[in-house]
Amino acid sequence: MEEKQAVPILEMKNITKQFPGVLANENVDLELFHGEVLALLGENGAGKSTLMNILSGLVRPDSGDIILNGKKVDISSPKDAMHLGIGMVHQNFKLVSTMTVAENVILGLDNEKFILDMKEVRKKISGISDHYNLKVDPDSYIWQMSVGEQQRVEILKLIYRGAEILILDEPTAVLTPQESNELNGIVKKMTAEGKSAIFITHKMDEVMEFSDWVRVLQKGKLVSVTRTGDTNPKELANLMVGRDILFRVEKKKSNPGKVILELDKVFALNTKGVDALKKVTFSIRAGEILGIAGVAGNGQRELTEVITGLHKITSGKLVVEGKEMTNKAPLDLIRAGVSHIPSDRVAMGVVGDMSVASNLAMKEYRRAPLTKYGILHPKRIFNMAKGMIELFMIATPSPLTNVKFLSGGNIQKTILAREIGACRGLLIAAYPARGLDVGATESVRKDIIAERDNGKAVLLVSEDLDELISVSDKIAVMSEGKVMGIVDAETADIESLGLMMAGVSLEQSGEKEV
Amino acid sequence: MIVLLTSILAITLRAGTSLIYATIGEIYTERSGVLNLGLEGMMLVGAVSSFATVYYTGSLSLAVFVAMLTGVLLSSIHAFLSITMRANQVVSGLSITLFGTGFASFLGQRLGPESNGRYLIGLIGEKFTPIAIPGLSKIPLLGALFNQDLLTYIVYLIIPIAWFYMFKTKNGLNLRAVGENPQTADAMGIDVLKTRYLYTIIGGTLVAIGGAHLSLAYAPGWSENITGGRGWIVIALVIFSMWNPSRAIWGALLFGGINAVQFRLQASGTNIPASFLNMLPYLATIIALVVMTWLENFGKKVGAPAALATPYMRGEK
Amino acid sequence: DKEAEAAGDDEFKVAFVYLSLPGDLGWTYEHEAGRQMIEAELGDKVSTTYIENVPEGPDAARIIRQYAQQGYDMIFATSFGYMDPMVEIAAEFPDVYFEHCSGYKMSENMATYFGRMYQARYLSGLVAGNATKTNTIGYVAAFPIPEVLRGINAFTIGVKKVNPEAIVKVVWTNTWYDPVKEREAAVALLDSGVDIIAQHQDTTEPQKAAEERGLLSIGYDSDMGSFVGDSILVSPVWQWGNYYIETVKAAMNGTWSSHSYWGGLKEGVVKLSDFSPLVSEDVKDLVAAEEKKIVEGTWDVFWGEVKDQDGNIVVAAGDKMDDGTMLGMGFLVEGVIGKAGN
Amino acid sequence: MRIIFEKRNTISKKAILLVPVFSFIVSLFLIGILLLIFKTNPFLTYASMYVGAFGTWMNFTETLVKAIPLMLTGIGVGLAFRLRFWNIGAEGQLVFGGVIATWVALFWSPFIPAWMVLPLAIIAGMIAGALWAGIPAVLKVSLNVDETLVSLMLNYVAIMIAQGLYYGPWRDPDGFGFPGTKLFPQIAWLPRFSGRAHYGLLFAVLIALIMWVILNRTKWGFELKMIGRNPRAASVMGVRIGSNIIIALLVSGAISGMAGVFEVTAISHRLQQGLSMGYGYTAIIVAWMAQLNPIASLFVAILMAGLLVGGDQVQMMMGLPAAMGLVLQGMILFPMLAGSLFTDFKLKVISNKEEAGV
Ligand SMILES: Nc1ncnc2c1ncn2[C@@H]1O[C@H](COP(=O)(O)OP(=O)(O)OP(=O)(O)O)[C@@H](O)[C@H]1O
Ligand SMILES: Nc1ncnc2c1ncn2[C@@H]1O[C@H](COP(=O)(O)OP(=O)(O)OP(=O)(O)O)[C@@H](O)[C@H]1O
Ligand SMILES: [Mg+2]
Ligand SMILES: [Mg+2]
Repeated sequence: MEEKQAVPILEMKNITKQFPGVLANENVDLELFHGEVLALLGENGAGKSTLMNILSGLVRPDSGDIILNGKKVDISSPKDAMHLGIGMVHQNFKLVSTMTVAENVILGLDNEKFILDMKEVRKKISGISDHYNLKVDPDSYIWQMSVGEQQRVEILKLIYRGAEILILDEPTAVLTPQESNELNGIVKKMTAEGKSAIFITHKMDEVMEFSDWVRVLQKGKLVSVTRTGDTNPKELANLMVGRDILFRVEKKKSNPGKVILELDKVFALNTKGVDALKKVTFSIRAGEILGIAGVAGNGQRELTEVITGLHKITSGKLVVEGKEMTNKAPLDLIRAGVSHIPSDRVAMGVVGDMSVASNLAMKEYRRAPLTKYGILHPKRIFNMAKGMIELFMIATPSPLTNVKFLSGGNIQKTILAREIGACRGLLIAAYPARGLDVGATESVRKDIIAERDNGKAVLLVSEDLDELISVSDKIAVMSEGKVMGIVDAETADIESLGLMMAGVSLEQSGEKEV
Repeated sequence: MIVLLTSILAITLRAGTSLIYATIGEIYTERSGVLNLGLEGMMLVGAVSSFATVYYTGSLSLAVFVAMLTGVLLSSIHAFLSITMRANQVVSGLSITLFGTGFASFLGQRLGPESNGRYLIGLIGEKFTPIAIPGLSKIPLLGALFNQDLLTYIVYLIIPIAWFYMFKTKNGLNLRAVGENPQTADAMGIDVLKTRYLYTIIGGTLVAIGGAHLSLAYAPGWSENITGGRGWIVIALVIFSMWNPSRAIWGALLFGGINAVQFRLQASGTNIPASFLNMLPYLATIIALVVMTWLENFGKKVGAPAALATPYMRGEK
Repeated sequence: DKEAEAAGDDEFKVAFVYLSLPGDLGWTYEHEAGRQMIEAELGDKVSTTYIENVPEGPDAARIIRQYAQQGYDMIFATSFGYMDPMVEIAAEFPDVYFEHCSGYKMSENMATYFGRMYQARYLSGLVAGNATKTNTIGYVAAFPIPEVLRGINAFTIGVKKVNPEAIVKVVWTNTWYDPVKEREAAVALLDSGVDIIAQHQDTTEPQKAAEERGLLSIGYDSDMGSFVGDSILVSPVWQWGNYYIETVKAAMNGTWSSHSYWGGLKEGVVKLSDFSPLVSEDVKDLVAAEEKKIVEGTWDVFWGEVKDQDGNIVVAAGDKMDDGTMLGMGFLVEGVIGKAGN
Repeated sequence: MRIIFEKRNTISKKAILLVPVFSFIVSLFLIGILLLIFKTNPFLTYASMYVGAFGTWMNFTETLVKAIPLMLTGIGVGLAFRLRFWNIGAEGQLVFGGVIATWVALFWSPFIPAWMVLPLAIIAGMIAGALWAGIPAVLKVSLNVDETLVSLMLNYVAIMIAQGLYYGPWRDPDGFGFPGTKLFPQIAWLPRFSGRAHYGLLFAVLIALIMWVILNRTKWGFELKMIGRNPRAASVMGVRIGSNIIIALLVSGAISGMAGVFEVTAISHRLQQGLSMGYGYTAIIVAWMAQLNPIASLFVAILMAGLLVGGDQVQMMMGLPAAMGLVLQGMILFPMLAGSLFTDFKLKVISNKEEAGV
């Protein structure tokens, strides 16, 4: 052990990278040792991805050296990185959705035969799949796969390419706890075989459980290097954000009012034409948060989309504040006071090429005072946006900056600010803290609870059971499109929730119906 | 009836050859994410330069080579503007068409012999003539396939090769990835810009051969505007082919075939007004596309390469 | 020779507006040949210029006006579509002589001129009627306008004169100029059993298509035989030089007056090209005899009896079709397969 | 040493002005070389182009005549492009607009009050253009049929319908069988204010202003922006995508149709050859060079028209072949296109030393 640490296989020295207006990395050092896992932490926008992109050849540093196995190397393209045995799973997957798994795996490889031997490729993929227990069908198309499966393809790509150093940029942000565990098992196995990994995450328990070393970045600078064993989540969070973080948000007892949302035996098909929701029945009252637990792909997406008018109900009834809203258009539901924090924030939640101010107005623009007689008042929009930016502490150079330039956390805050602002009865929040740093996560959770306290009904979809238990008042568990049962969040325990997520019914799970 | 069909097929194939070359060329270009609307100009320059070459040298192979060279040159301009300079590809392509149309006409005048008051127009040079393949060319109907000129025979080869290359080889895979998702392609070590340059230029080369087929084989000689808007039809045929080289032939056959049929209807003394018959190829193409899309929508994804006409730069948000 | 601006003021300045390039194979080329004859004949006394590729549409007016503004004394506009713009501009520039080819509107300072191409077409019909073996002749035609219909009819009358069994099949391309389309139309005709192709288009593609099948054709506009070969038996051609020289001279002398000129074989505005060696002496003699009748005015093509496609008598035996009717011809004669409308 | 493009932090106002000017100078320089090769004086050529297009009021009115249809179609296609709807059918929409305006002018005018003829012709032409753009829009929205192909093919169909009519049933009975309809009655003539420059200009300017206001200051414009930039997010936000695309395309087609109305009612006063002049294609250049801004389209259209008119001058004054006009247009556009990069990016030279971190 001690020997390995003497000579890091990879060193980054004095890395500096300036983006127009932002110093993303400032004299950052990094060391990675053989067979170990290094966790890289930092707030959203701290420069973690930038540092790793430098290593993988996507970004060129302004200055600094990279030393691999004692030799200085020049990484000027992803290809160079690949040849040096460095492979990265990017925060935004690098997959071609219209291609199959096998095609994605061999993409860009020089040493494949000119005429592709897909049989051979499939065989190799199966070999890797078996070895690491990575279940994927080499012939399915990426666009047909869940994010978890896509993540597996990304890992498979790295292994196939013979990467010795694995970089994983927030790999678990979109995974279910089970999938995360699986992934971490795979990483463990790989490091045991002598590979090394750098691993970016915002989840403290993962850091504690899977890493050997931790480095923390703050605003582009390295602020801490420790062995994992010598630190704790609280300390790390503090290092990142510069203040103490509450991992469990505090909330008052709920005070439910009248019924806001009612689903009555709702059925819906998924895009492949199979029942995605089966006889879903529940209701949410004002001042109450109902959490939806479940493994992704069990109907959560269809559920949120049915309630927001984006997806068709094949039978059953949807009632909002006493009015039947079955299969009404999204606009009708917005008018009925339904707000929506969608699961894919960049694709569904914002228009990246429009300003923060515009994005903040995307619900309220229909109404006075922002619009009168169809005429928009940009000044009012700007002022309203300024207020919201302050209130929700959205970090943006200006209200007129395009949203796409914001970090993930700030994009999420923008959505939250808009949806909370427009919410008049019901808030649908799907994975609202996904990919956010601990600080941002905390504030998002607080905001949601504040809404509840304001008398709104909230539907919270999450894969993070801790989050569900700490934020929700009640938890409904979904499996294969069915609600397996609804339990009180305070008395719920993770184990029995897990059982229900696996399809075991409420009675059998030992939980109590509420 | 068979005789008639055979002759329709024969003329359709001959007329279609230049369309198929250009369609496959543009499919390759678009598959890499570059939209080139300069086809009309590039075909014209290919046509005039190849005819001038054959007129002065008598060498058909040299003529085709020169046409390819012009294709390389013009598509390089488009590649430079749209890939390196990230210019709007629609405008860049239209500019190539303006420039190429003018330049071809200009060459037609400057390259002609002084003695011919009409410059290059009206002159006769070597041409690709149909070569009947003994035996095969006698088969009813399909015999039409085997009484064609050399460039048409070559295009028979190019269709499967282009398909095979695109879908069965490493380079084809990389090409498709670049047009579909350049960010991913880049991260996977594919040189996006180089790939785009390469296939824009290869595409341009094929387009220029399409032009050369007009002036060397189909309507031998140079006439102003010999393409008569076929560069635009190709844009439509690429869509019709759903960006698949193996389908390029169907669009060309449909479009060319209906044209051949409408003239034959006229020759038979039909009562349908000629202006309506002239309209048929365009209407039929629309209807065929509607039907095709309707059928395909039930199957897998259809559509243009996702990154078509979008410039790429590493690390851009 | 486009040095108009360098020319002195005493020179008589003449401008031509062309629809296509002067190097095309037919229509514009022959006007350009006429312009060059002016230069050759009148030498230093005139300077001429031309502009090519002027589309029929809004641009024509601008260009004609610019010539007038630049001090051109006489402007020839050589396509039908320039008529309305020229009328408009002629009114603005009373001191400029305007000459419009192939239209029907005139004014004080705007004349119209055209040629009786139908006479030459008739003669070429005699040749074709004699040469056909299948008794079916194909005719690739641009648009169904009187000029084209007149040509088809005259040609057919010629064909039927020597070969009453023969028919003429017409295919409309709806374009004056599209080499590929013209070829396809010709091939369609050839496939339908015609063995001679005649045409009213601006390229030689129909002729080439016939030659490639080892079949014969009749040219148009220019002496197409010199481009394609002996398979073109003969071409009715335009010859504007004399008219242009006379008109310019008249304007220079001050004797010009507005007119509507419609010259034919007699005036030499239209004629037949040299025959291909494939045409027999007998046929040449017949053509010469018919030409003589027309030139002498003892007979003309549309003198009765003329029947339309449905067998109705359009011109009774002994009657002559007047120029007005001829100019607005809207029917096809007996023996033509095809539609006169669009 | 490496030279890279670096995205500008903010789009520099100076660059927006200087880059086109500089690109234009580069164009003139390149063309100058070409002209010298053909022994033509470049300065005289430029001067004659300038004079021909803008030199006198009369010439300028002719440039306007060409600019008006370009303005309208440029605004029209620009609106469609904002929605990423690749409408290359402005040509057909213009032609069909002209056809239907002709129908009103010729066949309705005897039965309606004189003052109503022009407004009705304009409205009918706009509806026609809208219809022509609506076909690809509806096919796209309902069946996901590629709009590029449909709109392109419909150009040919419209042109042939027009031809079929003025060669066929609408042919002027007193026109000696020549193609073209009867002259419109005077009440259907859109007045001209100078030379042939007509009041269509007012409409174009008005529409540019209205479109600008719609795009930037109205609820609907805001929705169009959302759809154009992220349709999925727009639908989450309650914006109806399909119907909005159809409505926007109807508007887009109506504006192009209006261009056709003016071409027949103000310029030719009849339907005849020459209505389809390729304006619909040039409009695409206009729209993009104006960055889809309707007001900028007005000015770009004038410049483009000036270039077209100036191109003819090269022939008339300098004795160069007509083809040279097209070559010049291409060569002016190339450097302008290349230059567009520098408004968003700047060149950065990185020396080896710097890279080594010294
Ligand atoms: N392509 C780019 N262009 C300009 N600036 C950039 C770019 N990418 C990143 N930056 C800047 O670099 C800083 C660091 O960004 P980076 O992506 O490395 O953050 P991060 O630590 O990965 O954040 P997160 O936790 O949200 O993933 C950002 O604040 C941003 O301002
Ligand atoms: N082109 C750019 N110009 C300026 N700033 C940029 C640019 N691209 C990114 N940034 C900055 O980068 C920071 C983070 O960028 P990055 O893409 O890493 O965000 P992120 O948090 O990782 O987003 P996500 O997790 O949603 O992908 C932001 O603060 C943003 O200001
Ligand atoms: Mg990151
Ligand atoms: Mg991030």
